[in-house]
Amino acid sequence: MVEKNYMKVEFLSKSTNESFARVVVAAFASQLDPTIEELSDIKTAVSEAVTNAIIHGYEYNNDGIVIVEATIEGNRIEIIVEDKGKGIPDIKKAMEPFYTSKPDLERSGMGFTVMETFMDELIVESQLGKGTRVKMTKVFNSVVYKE
Amino acid sequence: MVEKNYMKVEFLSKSTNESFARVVVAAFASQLDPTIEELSDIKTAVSEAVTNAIIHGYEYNNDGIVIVEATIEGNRIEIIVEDKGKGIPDIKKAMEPFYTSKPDLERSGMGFTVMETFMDELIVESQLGKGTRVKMTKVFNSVVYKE
Amino acid sequence: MRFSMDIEKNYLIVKLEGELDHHTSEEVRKQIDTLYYDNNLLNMVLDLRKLNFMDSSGIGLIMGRYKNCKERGGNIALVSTNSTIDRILKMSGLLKIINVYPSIEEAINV
Amino acid sequence: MRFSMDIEKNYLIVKLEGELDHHTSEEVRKQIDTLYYDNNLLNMVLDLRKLNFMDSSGIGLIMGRYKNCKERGGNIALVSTNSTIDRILKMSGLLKIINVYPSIEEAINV
Ligand SMILES: Nc1ncnc2c1ncn2[C@@H]1O[C@H](COP(=O)(O)OP(=O)(O)O)[C@@H](O)[C@H]1O
Ligand SMILES: Nc1ncnc2c1ncn2[C@@H]1O[C@H](COP(=O)(O)OP(=O)(O)O)[C@@H](O)[C@H]1O
Repeated sequence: MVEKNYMKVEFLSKSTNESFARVVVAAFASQLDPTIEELSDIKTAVSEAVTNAIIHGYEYNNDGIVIVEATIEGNRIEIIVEDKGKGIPDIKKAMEPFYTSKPDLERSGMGFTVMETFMDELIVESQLGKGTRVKMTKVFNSVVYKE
Repeated sequence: MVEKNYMKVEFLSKSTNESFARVVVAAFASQLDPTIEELSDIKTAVSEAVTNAIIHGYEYNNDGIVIVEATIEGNRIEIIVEDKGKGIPDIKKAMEPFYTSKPDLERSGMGFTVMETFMDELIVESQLGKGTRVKMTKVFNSVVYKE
Repeated sequence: MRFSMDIEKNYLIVKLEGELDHHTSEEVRKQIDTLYYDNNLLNMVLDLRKLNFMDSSGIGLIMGRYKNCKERGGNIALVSTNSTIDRILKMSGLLKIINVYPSIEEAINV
Repeated sequence: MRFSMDIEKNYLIVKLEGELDHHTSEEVRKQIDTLYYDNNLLNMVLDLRKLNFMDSSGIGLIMGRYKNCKERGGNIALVSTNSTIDRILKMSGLLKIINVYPSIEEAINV
Protein backbone atom coordinates (compact mmCIF):
# COMPACT_ATOMS: atom_id res chain seq x y z
CA MET A 1 0.00 0.00 0.00
CA VAL A 2 1.53 3.28 -1.15
CA GLU A 3 0.69 6.06 1.29
CA LYS A 4 2.04 9.04 -0.55
CA ASN A 5 3.93 9.29 -3.75
CA TYR A 6 4.70 11.98 -6.29
CA MET A 7 6.10 12.20 -9.78
CA LYS A 8 6.43 14.80 -12.48
CA VAL A 9 7.31 14.14 -16.08
CA GLU A 10 8.10 16.62 -18.84
CA PHE A 11 8.39 15.81 -22.51
CA LEU A 12 8.40 17.39 -25.95
CA SER A 13 5.03 18.16 -27.55
CA LYS A 14 5.33 15.37 -30.11
CA SER A 15 2.38 13.13 -30.79
CA THR A 16 4.53 10.01 -30.25
CA ASN A 17 4.66 11.08 -26.61
CA GLU A 18 0.90 10.67 -26.13
CA SER A 19 1.32 6.94 -25.58
CA PHE A 20 4.45 7.56 -23.52
CA ALA A 21 2.44 9.79 -21.15
CA ARG A 22 -0.21 7.10 -20.77
CA VAL A 23 2.37 4.45 -19.90
CA VAL A 24 4.04 6.72 -17.35
CA VAL A 25 0.83 7.62 -15.56
CA ALA A 26 -0.44 4.03 -15.67
CA ALA A 27 2.85 2.71 -14.24
CA PHE A 28 2.69 5.26 -11.45
CA ALA A 29 -1.00 4.71 -10.68
CA SER A 30 -0.65 0.94 -10.72
CA GLN A 31 1.18 1.15 -7.38
CA LEU A 32 -2.33 1.62 -5.99
CA ASP A 33 -3.49 -1.65 -7.52
CA PRO A 34 -6.53 -0.15 -9.27
CA THR A 35 -8.98 -2.19 -11.33
CA ILE A 36 -8.42 -2.45 -15.08
CA GLU A 37 -11.36 -0.11 -15.61
CA GLU A 38 -10.02 2.53 -13.21
CA LEU A 39 -6.63 2.37 -14.89
CA SER A 40 -8.23 2.68 -18.31
CA ASP A 41 -10.21 5.76 -17.16
CA ILE A 42 -7.02 7.48 -16.08
CA LYS A 43 -5.14 6.59 -19.23
CA THR A 44 -7.97 7.95 -21.36
CA ALA A 45 -8.25 11.22 -19.41
CA VAL A 46 -4.47 11.75 -19.55
CA SER A 47 -4.45 11.00 -23.25
CA GLU A 48 -7.11 13.69 -23.85
CA ALA A 49 -5.30 16.36 -21.83
CA VAL A 50 -1.87 15.61 -23.32
CA THR A 51 -3.27 15.52 -26.86
CA ASN A 52 -4.92 18.92 -26.25
CA ALA A 53 -1.63 20.38 -25.05
CA ILE A 54 0.09 19.14 -28.21
CA ILE A 55 -2.48 20.07 -30.83
CA HIS A 56 -4.24 23.07 -29.26
CA GLY A 57 -1.72 24.45 -26.77
CA TYR A 58 1.33 24.17 -29.01
CA GLU A 59 -0.54 23.81 -32.31
CA TYR A 60 1.63 20.95 -33.56
CA ASN A 61 4.87 22.75 -32.73
CA ASN A 62 7.19 19.95 -31.57
CA ASP A 63 9.37 22.16 -29.37
CA GLY A 64 6.86 22.78 -26.60
CA ILE A 65 7.13 21.11 -23.21
CA VAL A 66 4.19 19.21 -21.77
CA ILE A 67 4.27 18.63 -18.02
CA VAL A 68 2.37 15.86 -16.27
CA GLU A 69 2.36 15.64 -12.49
CA ALA A 70 0.76 12.92 -10.41
CA THR A 71 0.30 12.69 -6.67
CA ILE A 72 -1.00 9.66 -4.85
CA GLU A 73 -2.43 10.14 -1.38
CA GLY A 74 -4.24 7.22 0.16
CA ASN A 75 -6.64 5.94 -2.47
CA ARG A 76 -6.76 9.23 -4.38
CA ILE A 77 -4.74 10.26 -7.39
CA GLU A 78 -4.38 13.84 -8.58
CA ILE A 79 -3.08 14.43 -12.09
CA ILE A 80 -2.06 17.80 -13.53
CA VAL A 81 -1.38 18.28 -17.24
CA GLU A 82 0.17 21.61 -18.14
CA ASP A 83 1.39 23.41 -21.22
CA LYS A 84 2.96 26.83 -21.80
CA GLY A 85 1.07 27.24 -25.06
CA LYS A 86 -1.51 29.60 -26.45
CA GLY A 87 -4.18 29.25 -23.78
CA ILE A 88 -7.96 28.96 -24.02
CA PRO A 89 -9.93 32.16 -24.75
CA ASP A 90 -13.25 30.90 -23.32
CA ILE A 91 -12.95 27.93 -20.94
CA LYS A 92 -16.70 27.55 -20.46
CA LYS A 93 -17.30 27.26 -24.17
CA ALA A 94 -14.25 24.98 -24.61
CA MET A 95 -15.70 22.56 -22.08
CA GLU A 96 -19.06 22.22 -23.83
CA PRO A 97 -19.55 18.77 -25.35
CA PHE A 98 -18.81 18.74 -29.10
CA TYR A 99 -17.24 22.18 -29.13
CA THR A 100 -13.95 22.15 -30.99
CA SER A 101 -11.89 24.92 -32.54
CA LYS A 102 -10.40 22.41 -34.98
CA PRO A 103 -13.27 20.57 -36.71
CA ASP A 104 -11.17 20.45 -39.90
CA LEU A 105 -8.75 18.15 -38.06
CA GLU A 106 -11.58 15.79 -37.18
CA ARG A 107 -11.48 16.65 -33.51
CA SER A 108 -14.70 15.52 -31.91
CA GLY A 109 -14.90 18.20 -29.23
CA MET A 110 -15.32 15.39 -26.67
CA GLY A 111 -11.96 15.73 -24.88
CA PHE A 112 -13.10 17.66 -21.83
CA THR A 113 -16.29 15.62 -21.63
CA VAL A 114 -14.23 12.42 -21.50
CA MET A 115 -12.02 13.86 -18.75
CA GLU A 116 -15.07 14.91 -16.74
CA THR A 117 -16.79 11.56 -17.14
CA PHE A 118 -13.79 9.35 -16.41
CA MET A 119 -12.39 11.35 -13.50
CA ASP A 120 -14.08 12.51 -10.29
CA GLU A 121 -13.01 16.13 -10.49
CA LEU A 122 -11.77 18.40 -13.29
CA ILE A 123 -10.46 21.94 -12.95
CA VAL A 124 -9.24 23.85 -16.01
CA GLU A 125 -7.17 27.01 -15.68
CA SER A 126 -5.84 28.92 -18.65
CA GLN A 127 -4.28 32.24 -19.56
CA LEU A 128 -4.13 33.47 -23.12
CA GLY A 129 -0.56 33.36 -24.40
CA LYS A 130 0.64 31.75 -21.17
CA GLY A 131 -0.74 28.24 -21.20
CA THR A 132 -3.24 25.80 -19.77
CA ARG A 133 -3.36 23.67 -16.65
CA VAL A 134 -5.80 20.80 -16.27
CA LYS A 135 -6.14 19.27 -12.82
CA MET A 136 -8.02 16.00 -12.48
CA THR A 137 -8.57 13.77 -9.48
CA LYS A 138 -9.93 10.30 -9.07
CA VAL A 139 -10.66 8.16 -6.03
CA PHE A 140 -10.01 4.47 -6.51
CA ASN A 141 -12.96 2.82 -4.85
CA SER A 142 -11.30 -0.54 -5.36
CA VAL A 143 -8.48 0.49 -3.05
CA VAL A 144 -9.13 0.16 0.64
CA TYR A 145 -7.00 2.73 2.38
CA LYS A 146 -6.11 2.38 6.02
CA GLU A 147 -4.96 5.60 7.71
CA MET B 1 11.72 6.63 -36.71
CA VAL B 2 12.08 9.13 -33.87
CA GLU B 3 14.65 11.79 -34.75
CA LYS B 4 14.88 13.73 -31.54
CA ASN B 5 12.94 13.37 -28.36
CA TYR B 6 13.37 14.46 -24.77
CA MET B 7 11.80 13.68 -21.43
CA LYS B 8 12.52 14.38 -17.80
CA VAL B 9 10.89 12.66 -14.85
CA GLU B 10 11.15 13.50 -11.17
CA PHE B 11 9.91 11.33 -8.33
CA LEU B 12 10.25 10.77 -4.61
CA SER B 13 13.21 8.73 -3.37
CA LYS B 14 11.07 5.73 -2.43
CA SER B 15 12.21 2.26 -3.36
CA THR B 16 8.83 1.51 -4.99
CA ASN B 17 9.85 4.07 -7.61
CA GLU B 18 12.82 2.00 -8.79
CA SER B 19 10.56 -0.11 -10.98
CA PHE B 20 8.60 3.00 -11.99
CA ALA B 21 11.82 4.60 -13.27
CA ARG B 22 12.63 1.48 -15.30
CA VAL B 23 9.19 1.44 -16.92
CA VAL B 24 9.41 5.14 -17.80
CA VAL B 25 12.83 4.90 -19.42
CA ALA B 26 11.93 1.68 -21.21
CA ALA B 27 8.71 3.21 -22.58
CA PHE B 28 10.64 6.23 -23.80
CA ALA B 29 13.51 4.23 -25.31
CA SER B 30 11.20 1.78 -27.01
CA GLN B 31 10.30 4.50 -29.53
CA LEU B 32 13.68 3.60 -31.04
CA ASP B 33 12.64 -0.03 -31.44
CA PRO B 34 15.70 -1.45 -29.67
CA THR B 35 16.32 -5.17 -29.24
CA ILE B 36 15.16 -6.84 -26.04
CA GLU B 37 18.76 -7.04 -24.92
CA GLU B 38 19.44 -3.35 -25.52
CA LEU B 39 16.28 -2.44 -23.63
CA SER B 40 17.27 -4.71 -20.77
CA ASP B 41 20.74 -3.09 -20.61
CA ILE B 42 19.18 0.34 -20.24
CA LYS B 43 16.68 -0.78 -17.64
CA THR B 44 19.43 -2.37 -15.57
CA ALA B 45 21.72 0.68 -15.76
CA VAL B 46 18.85 3.02 -14.80
CA SER B 47 17.88 0.73 -11.95
CA GLU B 48 21.43 0.89 -10.57
CA ALA B 49 21.66 4.67 -10.78
CA VAL B 50 18.20 5.28 -9.30
CA THR B 51 18.80 2.78 -6.49
CA ASN B 52 22.06 4.54 -5.67
CA ALA B 53 20.30 7.90 -5.49
CA ILE B 54 17.74 6.44 -3.08
CA ILE B 55 19.99 4.45 -0.77
CA HIS B 56 23.29 6.34 -0.97
CA GLY B 57 22.32 9.86 -2.07
CA TYR B 58 19.30 10.23 0.20
CA GLU B 59 20.17 7.39 2.59
CA TYR B 60 16.64 5.98 2.63
CA ASN B 61 15.04 9.37 3.28
CA ASN B 62 11.79 9.23 1.29
CA ASP B 63 11.49 12.98 0.77
CA GLY B 64 14.33 13.38 -1.70
CA ILE B 65 13.71 14.00 -5.39
CA VAL B 66 15.35 11.78 -7.99
CA ILE B 67 15.54 13.22 -11.50
CA VAL B 68 15.89 11.11 -14.63
CA GLU B 69 16.33 12.75 -18.01
CA ALA B 70 16.52 11.01 -21.35
CA THR B 71 17.34 12.39 -24.77
CA ILE B 72 17.07 10.45 -27.99
CA GLU B 73 19.03 11.68 -30.97
CA GLY B 74 19.20 9.44 -33.99
CA ASN B 75 20.09 5.98 -32.69
CA ARG B 76 21.69 7.28 -29.49
CA ILE B 77 20.11 7.64 -26.07
CA GLU B 78 21.55 9.75 -23.28
CA ILE B 79 20.27 9.20 -19.77
CA ILE B 80 21.00 11.39 -16.76
CA VAL B 81 20.15 10.32 -13.22
CA GLU B 82 20.52 13.03 -10.61
CA ASP B 83 20.00 13.47 -6.89
CA LYS B 84 20.46 16.40 -4.51
CA GLY B 85 21.75 14.11 -1.79
CA LYS B 86 24.97 13.71 0.15
CA GLY B 87 27.38 13.30 -2.75
CA ILE B 88 30.33 10.95 -3.25
CA PRO B 89 33.58 11.78 -1.40
CA ASP B 90 35.86 9.81 -3.75
CA ILE B 91 34.38 9.04 -7.16
CA LYS B 92 37.36 6.98 -8.35
CA LYS B 93 37.12 4.69 -5.35
CA ALA B 94 33.33 4.53 -5.60
CA MET B 95 33.60 3.28 -9.17
CA GLU B 96 35.94 0.40 -8.35
CA PRO B 97 34.26 -2.98 -8.77
CA PHE B 98 33.08 -4.40 -5.42
CA TYR B 99 33.62 -1.18 -3.51
CA THR B 100 30.58 -0.32 -1.40
CA SER B 101 30.14 1.96 1.57
CA LYS B 102 27.19 -0.15 2.73
CA PRO B 103 28.34 -3.80 2.91
CA ASP B 104 26.06 -4.30 5.93
CA LEU B 105 23.08 -3.70 3.62
CA GLU B 106 24.29 -6.45 1.28
CA ARG B 107 25.22 -4.02 -1.45
CA SER B 108 27.50 -5.78 -3.89
CA GLY B 109 29.53 -2.74 -4.95
CA MET B 110 28.74 -3.67 -8.56
CA GLY B 111 26.39 -0.79 -9.43
CA PHE B 112 28.84 1.39 -11.34
CA THR B 113 30.42 -1.65 -12.97
CA VAL B 114 27.01 -2.69 -14.29
CA MET B 115 26.36 0.81 -15.65
CA GLU B 116 29.75 0.87 -17.35
CA THR B 117 29.32 -2.57 -18.86
CA PHE B 118 25.76 -2.16 -20.10
CA MET B 119 26.12 1.37 -21.44
CA ASP B 120 28.64 2.81 -23.92
CA GLU B 121 29.65 5.81 -21.85
CA LEU B 122 29.43 6.71 -18.17
CA ILE B 123 30.29 10.04 -16.57
CA VAL B 124 29.86 10.55 -12.84
CA GLU B 125 29.87 14.01 -11.29
CA SER B 126 29.37 14.64 -7.60
CA GLN B 127 29.72 17.34 -4.98
CA LEU B 128 29.72 16.57 -1.28
CA GLY B 129 26.52 17.80 0.32
CA LYS B 130 25.14 18.87 -3.06
CA GLY B 131 24.40 15.67 -4.91
CA THR B 132 25.35 13.33 -7.72
CA ARG B 133 24.77 13.28 -11.45
CA VAL B 134 25.32 10.16 -13.52
CA LYS B 135 25.30 10.55 -17.28
CA MET B 136 25.14 7.44 -19.44
CA THR B 137 24.85 7.05 -23.18
CA LYS B 138 24.17 4.09 -25.39
CA VAL B 139 24.08 3.65 -29.14
CA PHE B 140 21.48 1.21 -30.39
CA ASN B 141 23.29 -0.73 -33.07
CA SER B 142 20.02 -2.40 -33.97
CA VAL B 143 18.60 0.93 -35.05
CA VAL B 144 19.48 2.12 -38.50
CA TYR B 145 19.33 5.88 -38.47
CA LYS B 146 18.93 7.86 -41.66
CA GLU B 147 19.93 11.53 -41.43
CA MET C 1 -1.16 0.42 -33.58
CA ARG C 2 -1.57 -2.09 -36.37
CA PHE C 3 -4.40 -2.32 -38.83
CA SER C 4 -5.40 -4.26 -41.91
CA MET C 5 -7.92 -3.53 -44.61
CA ASP C 6 -9.97 -5.77 -46.90
CA ILE C 7 -12.40 -5.01 -49.66
CA GLU C 8 -15.52 -7.13 -49.93
CA LYS C 9 -18.03 -6.14 -52.65
CA ASN C 10 -18.60 -2.42 -52.01
CA TYR C 11 -17.45 -2.66 -48.39
CA LEU C 12 -14.17 -1.48 -46.93
CA ILE C 13 -13.44 -3.59 -43.86
CA VAL C 14 -10.88 -2.12 -41.47
CA LYS C 15 -9.53 -4.13 -38.56
CA LEU C 16 -7.85 -1.99 -35.92
CA GLU C 17 -5.44 -3.38 -33.35
CA GLY C 18 -3.70 -1.79 -30.38
CA GLU C 19 -4.06 1.84 -29.33
CA LEU C 20 -6.09 4.38 -31.28
CA ASP C 21 -5.14 7.90 -30.21
CA HIS C 22 -4.45 11.18 -31.99
CA HIS C 23 -1.01 10.04 -33.10
CA THR C 24 -2.08 6.72 -34.58
CA SER C 25 -5.43 7.89 -35.96
CA GLU C 26 -3.79 10.30 -38.42
CA GLU C 27 -2.05 7.49 -40.28
CA VAL C 28 -5.10 5.23 -40.16
CA ARG C 29 -7.33 7.96 -41.55
CA LYS C 30 -5.09 8.63 -44.54
CA GLN C 31 -4.91 5.00 -45.52
CA ILE C 32 -8.62 4.35 -45.07
CA ASP C 33 -9.56 7.35 -47.19
CA THR C 34 -7.12 6.45 -49.93
CA LEU C 35 -8.44 2.91 -50.27
CA TYR C 36 -12.08 3.98 -49.93
CA TYR C 37 -11.98 6.63 -52.65
CA ASP C 38 -9.50 4.94 -54.99
CA ASN C 39 -11.74 1.88 -55.16
CA ASN C 40 -14.95 3.82 -55.34
CA LEU C 41 -16.42 2.00 -52.37
CA LEU C 42 -19.71 2.71 -50.67
CA ASN C 43 -19.84 1.16 -47.22
CA MET C 44 -17.41 0.69 -44.37
CA VAL C 45 -17.02 -1.60 -41.37
CA LEU C 46 -14.61 -0.65 -38.57
CA ASP C 47 -13.68 -3.63 -36.45
CA LEU C 48 -12.67 -2.32 -33.00
CA ARG C 49 -12.51 -5.69 -31.22
CA LYS C 50 -8.72 -5.78 -30.98
CA LEU C 51 -8.33 -2.21 -29.78
CA ASN C 52 -7.13 -2.04 -26.21
CA PHE C 53 -7.22 1.74 -26.07
CA MET C 54 -9.25 4.49 -27.71
CA ASP C 55 -9.71 8.12 -26.75
CA SER C 56 -11.81 10.87 -28.34
CA SER C 57 -9.48 10.99 -31.34
CA GLY C 58 -11.01 7.63 -32.25
CA ILE C 59 -14.45 9.22 -32.00
CA GLY C 60 -13.28 11.91 -34.40
CA LEU C 61 -11.97 9.27 -36.79
CA ILE C 62 -15.26 7.36 -36.77
CA MET C 63 -17.35 10.54 -37.19
CA GLY C 64 -15.23 11.63 -40.13
CA ARG C 65 -15.62 8.28 -41.90
CA TYR C 66 -19.35 8.35 -41.12
CA LYS C 67 -19.64 11.68 -42.92
CA ASN C 68 -17.67 10.43 -45.92
CA CYS C 69 -19.87 7.34 -46.27
CA LYS C 70 -23.09 9.35 -45.90
CA GLU C 71 -21.91 11.80 -48.55
CA ARG C 72 -21.72 8.93 -51.05
CA GLY C 73 -25.01 7.43 -49.93
CA GLY C 74 -23.21 4.58 -48.16
CA ASN C 75 -23.29 3.29 -44.64
CA ILE C 76 -20.84 2.65 -41.81
CA ALA C 77 -21.01 0.01 -39.10
CA LEU C 78 -18.84 -0.83 -36.09
CA VAL C 79 -17.84 -4.17 -34.67
CA SER C 80 -17.11 -4.12 -30.96
CA THR C 81 -17.28 -6.51 -28.03
CA ASN C 82 -15.05 -4.56 -25.67
CA SER C 83 -16.68 -2.80 -22.72
CA THR C 84 -14.01 -0.10 -22.40
CA ILE C 85 -14.43 0.89 -26.03
CA ASP C 86 -18.22 0.67 -25.73
CA ARG C 87 -18.22 3.17 -22.86
CA ILE C 88 -16.53 5.88 -24.88
CA LEU C 89 -18.70 5.12 -27.93
CA LYS C 90 -21.81 5.50 -25.82
CA MET C 91 -20.60 8.74 -24.25
CA SER C 92 -19.96 10.24 -27.68
CA GLY C 93 -23.53 9.81 -28.85
CA LEU C 94 -22.24 7.93 -31.90
CA LEU C 95 -24.41 4.93 -31.09
CA LYS C 96 -27.50 6.96 -31.96
CA ILE C 97 -26.42 7.14 -35.59
CA ILE C 98 -24.11 4.15 -36.08
CA ASN C 99 -24.90 0.52 -35.36
CA VAL C 100 -22.57 -1.79 -33.48
CA TYR C 101 -22.42 -5.54 -34.21
CA PRO C 102 -20.64 -8.40 -32.50
CA SER C 103 -19.04 -9.69 -35.74
CA ILE C 104 -18.09 -8.52 -39.22
CA GLU C 105 -20.55 -10.97 -40.83
CA GLU C 106 -23.45 -9.50 -38.91
CA ALA C 107 -22.31 -5.96 -39.73
CA ILE C 108 -22.34 -6.75 -43.44
CA ASN C 109 -25.47 -8.88 -43.65
CA VAL C 110 -27.90 -6.21 -42.57
CA MET D 1 7.91 -9.80 -7.57
CA ARG D 2 6.48 -13.09 -6.41
CA PHE D 3 8.33 -15.96 -4.83
CA SER D 4 7.66 -19.32 -3.24
CA MET D 5 9.74 -21.46 -0.94
CA ASP D 6 9.89 -25.20 -0.34
CA ILE D 7 11.90 -27.32 2.04
CA GLU D 8 13.31 -30.60 0.78
CA LYS D 9 15.52 -32.53 3.23
CA ASN D 10 18.09 -29.96 4.34
CA TYR D 11 17.54 -27.77 1.29
CA LEU D 12 15.67 -24.50 1.08
CA ILE D 13 14.39 -24.11 -2.47
CA VAL D 14 13.42 -20.56 -3.43
CA LYS D 15 11.64 -19.83 -6.71
CA LEU D 16 11.80 -16.18 -7.71
CA GLU D 17 9.44 -14.62 -10.22
CA GLY D 18 9.28 -11.14 -11.76
CA GLU D 19 11.71 -8.33 -11.00
CA LEU D 20 14.47 -8.59 -8.42
CA ASP D 21 15.73 -5.12 -7.52
CA HIS D 22 16.67 -3.32 -4.31
CA HIS D 23 13.01 -2.81 -3.36
CA THR D 24 11.91 -6.39 -3.84
CA SER D 25 15.11 -8.05 -2.59
CA GLU D 26 14.67 -6.67 0.93
CA GLU D 27 11.45 -8.58 1.47
CA VAL D 28 12.77 -11.74 -0.19
CA ARG D 29 15.89 -11.70 1.98
CA LYS D 30 13.95 -11.46 5.23
CA GLN D 31 11.68 -14.35 4.36
CA ILE D 32 14.49 -16.58 3.09
CA ASP D 33 16.57 -16.02 6.22
CA THR D 34 13.64 -16.66 8.55
CA LEU D 35 12.79 -19.99 6.95
CA TYR D 36 16.44 -21.03 6.60
CA TYR D 37 17.37 -20.43 10.23
CA ASP D 38 14.06 -21.39 11.85
CA ASN D 39 14.24 -24.80 10.17
CA ASN D 40 17.92 -25.27 10.76
CA LEU D 41 18.61 -25.88 7.08
CA LEU D 42 21.97 -26.38 5.46
CA ASN D 43 21.75 -25.84 1.71
CA MET D 44 19.92 -23.50 -0.60
CA VAL D 45 18.80 -23.46 -4.23
CA LEU D 46 17.74 -20.16 -5.81
CA ASP D 47 15.67 -20.71 -8.94
CA LEU D 48 16.06 -17.62 -11.15
CA ARG D 49 14.37 -19.00 -14.26
CA LYS D 50 11.22 -16.92 -13.92
CA LEU D 51 12.99 -13.65 -13.20
CA ASN D 52 12.62 -11.18 -16.03
CA PHE D 53 14.77 -8.53 -14.37
CA MET D 54 17.67 -8.51 -11.94
CA ASP D 55 20.15 -5.77 -11.10
CA SER D 56 23.15 -5.74 -8.74
CA SER D 57 20.82 -5.85 -5.72
CA GLY D 58 20.15 -9.44 -6.78
CA ILE D 59 23.90 -10.08 -6.78
CA GLY D 60 24.02 -8.72 -3.23
CA LEU D 61 21.16 -10.99 -2.23
CA ILE D 62 22.87 -14.08 -3.66
CA MET D 63 26.24 -13.19 -2.12
CA GLY D 64 24.62 -12.70 1.29
CA ARG D 65 22.87 -16.09 1.15
CA TYR D 66 26.13 -17.68 -0.05
CA LYS D 67 27.90 -16.39 3.05
CA ASN D 68 25.13 -17.64 5.35
CA CYS D 69 25.26 -21.13 3.84
CA LYS D 70 29.06 -21.29 3.97
CA GLU D 71 29.01 -20.22 7.63
CA ARG D 72 26.94 -23.30 8.44
CA GLY D 73 29.01 -25.57 6.24
CA GLY D 74 26.26 -25.73 3.63
CA ASN D 75 26.13 -24.97 -0.05
CA ILE D 76 24.20 -22.76 -2.41
CA ALA D 77 23.32 -23.38 -6.04
CA LEU D 78 21.51 -21.36 -8.70
CA VAL D 79 19.09 -22.47 -11.38
CA SER D 80 19.07 -20.26 -14.46
CA THR D 81 18.36 -20.61 -18.16
CA ASN D 82 17.92 -16.92 -18.92
CA SER D 83 20.67 -15.17 -20.88
CA THR D 84 19.95 -11.69 -19.45
CA ILE D 85 20.28 -12.97 -15.90
CA ASP D 86 23.35 -15.01 -16.85
CA ARG D 87 25.14 -11.92 -18.14
CA ILE D 88 24.90 -10.09 -14.83
CA LEU D 89 25.82 -13.24 -12.89
CA LYS D 90 28.92 -13.64 -15.02
CA MET D 91 29.90 -9.98 -14.64
CA SER D 92 29.66 -10.24 -10.86
CA GLY D 93 32.22 -13.03 -10.61
CA LEU D 94 29.67 -15.09 -8.66
CA LEU D 95 29.99 -17.95 -11.14
CA LYS D 96 33.51 -18.62 -9.89
CA ILE D 97 32.17 -19.66 -6.51
CA ILE D 98 28.58 -20.72 -7.15
CA ASN D 99 27.36 -23.31 -9.64
CA VAL D 100 24.47 -22.78 -12.01
CA TYR D 101 22.22 -25.64 -13.15
CA PRO D 102 19.44 -25.86 -15.71
CA SER D 103 16.95 -27.44 -13.27
CA ILE D 104 16.27 -27.80 -9.55
CA GLU D 105 16.74 -31.59 -9.70
CA GLU D 106 20.24 -31.21 -11.12
CA ALA D 107 21.08 -28.52 -8.55
CA ILE D 108 20.14 -30.88 -5.72
CA ASN D 109 21.54 -34.14 -7.02
CA VAL D 110 25.15 -33.07 -7.05
N1 LIG E 1 -4.30 22.82 -23.80
C1 LIG E 1 -5.11 23.61 -24.58
N2 LIG E 1 -4.62 24.76 -25.10
C2 LIG E 1 -5.39 25.55 -25.86
N3 LIG E 1 -6.68 25.27 -26.18
C3 LIG E 1 -7.23 24.14 -25.69
C4 LIG E 1 -6.46 23.24 -24.86
N4 LIG E 1 -7.27 22.21 -24.51
C5 LIG E 1 -8.45 22.45 -25.09
N5 LIG E 1 -8.45 23.60 -25.80
C6 LIG E 1 -9.58 24.21 -26.56
O1 LIG E 1 -10.78 23.59 -26.10
C7 LIG E 1 -11.47 22.98 -27.18
C8 LIG E 1 -12.24 21.78 -26.71
O2 LIG E 1 -11.34 20.75 -26.27
P1 LIG E 1 -11.79 19.23 -26.26
O3 LIG E 1 -13.07 19.11 -25.51
O4 LIG E 1 -10.66 18.42 -25.77
O5 LIG E 1 -12.10 18.90 -27.78
P2 LIG E 1 -11.12 18.69 -29.03
O6 LIG E 1 -9.72 18.41 -28.55
O7 LIG E 1 -11.70 17.52 -29.73
O8 LIG E 1 -11.18 19.96 -29.83
C9 LIG E 1 -10.41 22.70 -28.21
O9 LIG E 1 -10.93 22.60 -29.50
C10 LIG E 1 -9.50 23.92 -28.05
O10 LIG E 1 -10.00 25.03 -28.73
N1 LIG F 1 24.04 8.76 -5.81
C1 LIG F 1 25.00 8.50 -4.90
N2 LIG F 1 25.15 9.32 -3.82
C2 LIG F 1 26.10 9.07 -2.90
N3 LIG F 1 26.97 8.04 -2.96
C3 LIG F 1 26.88 7.20 -4.01
C4 LIG F 1 25.90 7.39 -5.02
N4 LIG F 1 26.06 6.42 -5.94
C5 LIG F 1 27.09 5.66 -5.52
N5 LIG F 1 27.60 6.12 -4.35
C6 LIG F 1 28.74 5.57 -3.60
O1 LIG F 1 29.47 4.73 -4.47
C7 LIG F 1 29.57 3.41 -3.92
C8 LIG F 1 29.61 2.37 -5.03
O2 LIG F 1 28.39 2.37 -5.75
P1 LIG F 1 27.95 1.08 -6.54
O3 LIG F 1 29.05 0.66 -7.45
O4 LIG F 1 26.65 1.36 -7.19
O5 LIG F 1 27.79 -0.04 -5.44
P2 LIG F 1 26.68 -0.27 -4.30
O6 LIG F 1 25.45 0.52 -4.62
O7 LIG F 1 26.44 -1.73 -4.34
O8 LIG F 1 27.29 0.19 -3.02
C9 LIG F 1 28.39 3.30 -3.00
O9 LIG F 1 28.56 2.31 -2.02
C10 LIG F 1 28.31 4.71 -2.42
O10 LIG F 1 29.22 4.88 -1.38
